[in-house]
Amino acid sequence: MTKQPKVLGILDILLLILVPASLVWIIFFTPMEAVMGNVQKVFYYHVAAAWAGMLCFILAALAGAAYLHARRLQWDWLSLSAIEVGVVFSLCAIFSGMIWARPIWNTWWVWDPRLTTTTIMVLIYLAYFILRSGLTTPEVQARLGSVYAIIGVLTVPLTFFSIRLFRTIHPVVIATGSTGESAFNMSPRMLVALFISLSVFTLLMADLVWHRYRLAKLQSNNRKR
Amino acid sequence: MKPWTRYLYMIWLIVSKDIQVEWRGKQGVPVMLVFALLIVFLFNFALQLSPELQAGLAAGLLWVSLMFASTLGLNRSISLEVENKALDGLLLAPMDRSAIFFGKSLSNLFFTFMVALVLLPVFSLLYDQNMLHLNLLLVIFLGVSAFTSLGTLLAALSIQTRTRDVLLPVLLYPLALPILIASVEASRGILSGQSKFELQSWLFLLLAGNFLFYAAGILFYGTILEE
Amino acid sequence: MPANTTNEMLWGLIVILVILLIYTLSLYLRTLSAKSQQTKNQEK
Amino acid sequence: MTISCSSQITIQGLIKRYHFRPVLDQLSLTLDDSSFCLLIGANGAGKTTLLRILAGLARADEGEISIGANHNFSDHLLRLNLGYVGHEPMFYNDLTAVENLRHYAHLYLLTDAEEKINQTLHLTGLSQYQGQPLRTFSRGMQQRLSLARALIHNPSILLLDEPYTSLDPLAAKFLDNQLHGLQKPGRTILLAAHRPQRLLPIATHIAWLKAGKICQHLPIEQLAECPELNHYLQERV
Repeated sequence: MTKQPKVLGILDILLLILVPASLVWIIFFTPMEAVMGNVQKVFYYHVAAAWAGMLCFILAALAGAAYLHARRLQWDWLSLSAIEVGVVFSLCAIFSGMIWARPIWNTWWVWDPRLTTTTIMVLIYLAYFILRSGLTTPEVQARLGSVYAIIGVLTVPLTFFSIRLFRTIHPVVIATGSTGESAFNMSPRMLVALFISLSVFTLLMADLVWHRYRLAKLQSNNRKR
Repeated sequence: MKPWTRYLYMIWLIVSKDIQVEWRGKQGVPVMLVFALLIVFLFNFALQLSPELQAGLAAGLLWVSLMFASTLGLNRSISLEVENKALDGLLLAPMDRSAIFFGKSLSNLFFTFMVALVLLPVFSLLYDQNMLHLNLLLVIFLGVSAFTSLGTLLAALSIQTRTRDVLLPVLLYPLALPILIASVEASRGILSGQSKFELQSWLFLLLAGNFLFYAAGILFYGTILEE
Repeated sequence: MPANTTNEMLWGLIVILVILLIYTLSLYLRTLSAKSQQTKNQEK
Repeated sequence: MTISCSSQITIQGLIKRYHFRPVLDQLSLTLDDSSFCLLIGANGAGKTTLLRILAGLARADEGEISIGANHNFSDHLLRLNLGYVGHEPMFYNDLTAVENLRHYAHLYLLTDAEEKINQTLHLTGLSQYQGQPLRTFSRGMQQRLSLARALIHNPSILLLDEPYTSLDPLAAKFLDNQLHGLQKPGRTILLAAHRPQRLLPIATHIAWLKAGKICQHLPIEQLAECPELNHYLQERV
């Protein structure tokens, strides 16, 4: 197994610096929200996690399409890695969203379109792993997994709009805007924080997917023997 | 025979074969119907639905029982083909693989729609609400069509796993959630007297779902079935 | 007067970091076991 | 509605992988027109995989297959000229024999469907069972009906995957003289056999599939010149 590529090592170290830096910036250098208080600061990481999760699932669908075209198993390893990391990021978004909603609406779960869509996406992609574990030959796993990954990502807009539409017809009791709404009237510092969080999470996503890809490659070679 | 008429003729062959097998074996629609009614009674006792409250839930209950019943139909339809590898027989036929997808999903749609047609009067009696609107039939047709096309596609996936058709609900329900939401909301709107104009957005969602899942079926059914 | 929700903020951020940490750890452990499996195969 | 094309099958560089292992590894084979070729090889050598790829039921990872002059192997109209008998009969248990055959007759766009159905039922000796549902059929009868299904559209290419498995001696005898009758100019037959001994008098060629490749492909007459193949056949009696 080839030694870990240099770039990946640099990326790891870079992230070890950037993540704490972004935390410091969010906690200390962004203004406190007038009504919600400090908890609003979770918003940056919450949106960044949801964004990275979404990016993963789109990457997984593209890798799946590439596998169906080229029939190289490398594409399937990438698709599998992207989905696994995508589920992890989506879980981050879900739990942070719940903790954020707690003080505002004193319920753990609020049927906010974004949060609900993310939860359904987690269900969709948990089914992806169940499907893969039910299949025996790697080639079939790759082919059916890729098809499912593509169908999965195609239904996300449908899911989001149906829930948003459902929300507007049955508004939640305290309609103070959903967790993401307040994102638009943001001061420059808040925008910088959001930008930092998004880019840190995108780098983190690339790093984790790359590591998971190498693990998938290793596991696949082990099975070959 | 021109290519188009041959394509439609093939689809018709598959649908008529499925109807013939169903007519002979009578294992499909009756089972789905009994299962749907069972679901309704279970929910009635489980949720202690009081009569006046039930009216609002009629649409939701109708669609949940339809969803579970059509899952039975989807599993039966695909295991019918896999039984003696009759699916290979269809793959051997001189037609594009998407014709098999169309044939199977239309036959699933036909059976589930039959069950829905029987369920409607029963629901009307149970919840003393006249549910025999033309608009409602249109919504049911669109919703069931989207659901069964996606279900046919995923059934071809789940049948290849070790646990065969056990996996279908796990794969199908999260993906079909928007269809369920749109169908229930549209049906509830119609039952509470809203005109089709007000339900435009739901109908558009159902159409989008239909278009998406039939397109996915045409694109991927061949890839799923080929070894 | 903004609500004092500093704890919730900390909890929110901690939850994300903990989930990511657990995942990175599991990734690391799985890579280790795969590597040991690989060396075992090579010896065979 | 049959496309007239010579039924020569040429296969070049065919690769198919299962569990990373190439079951078919750069396999090349040319079956000339009107030949009856026996495909022999150990279990798991890839006989079924090769036949399923030729029948269009499985997809090759790499390689070229062309039938007659037509290089576009994946053109679904080519299957009008192809008959395939696999391990499974490919029928619906609830339908009767004649209904199953009628389904396939329509699938193959036969204009004279009824006449062809009776003809093939008679050929395979199942006329008196035609009204019975398929689930009452014995393995041998299902196999015969499967052969009837493969012949109903008079294909110019016939692929038979170990048709003798689990047949009683009577049904096997019956299949022998049917295979005799199947040979005609313009029809190429490829039969995968586990114990090919009884088919040597009928076949024209023999192909040996080993380690993912065709290591021997020669007419039956020259069988004597290849001791290795002879030895293999003796073992397989």
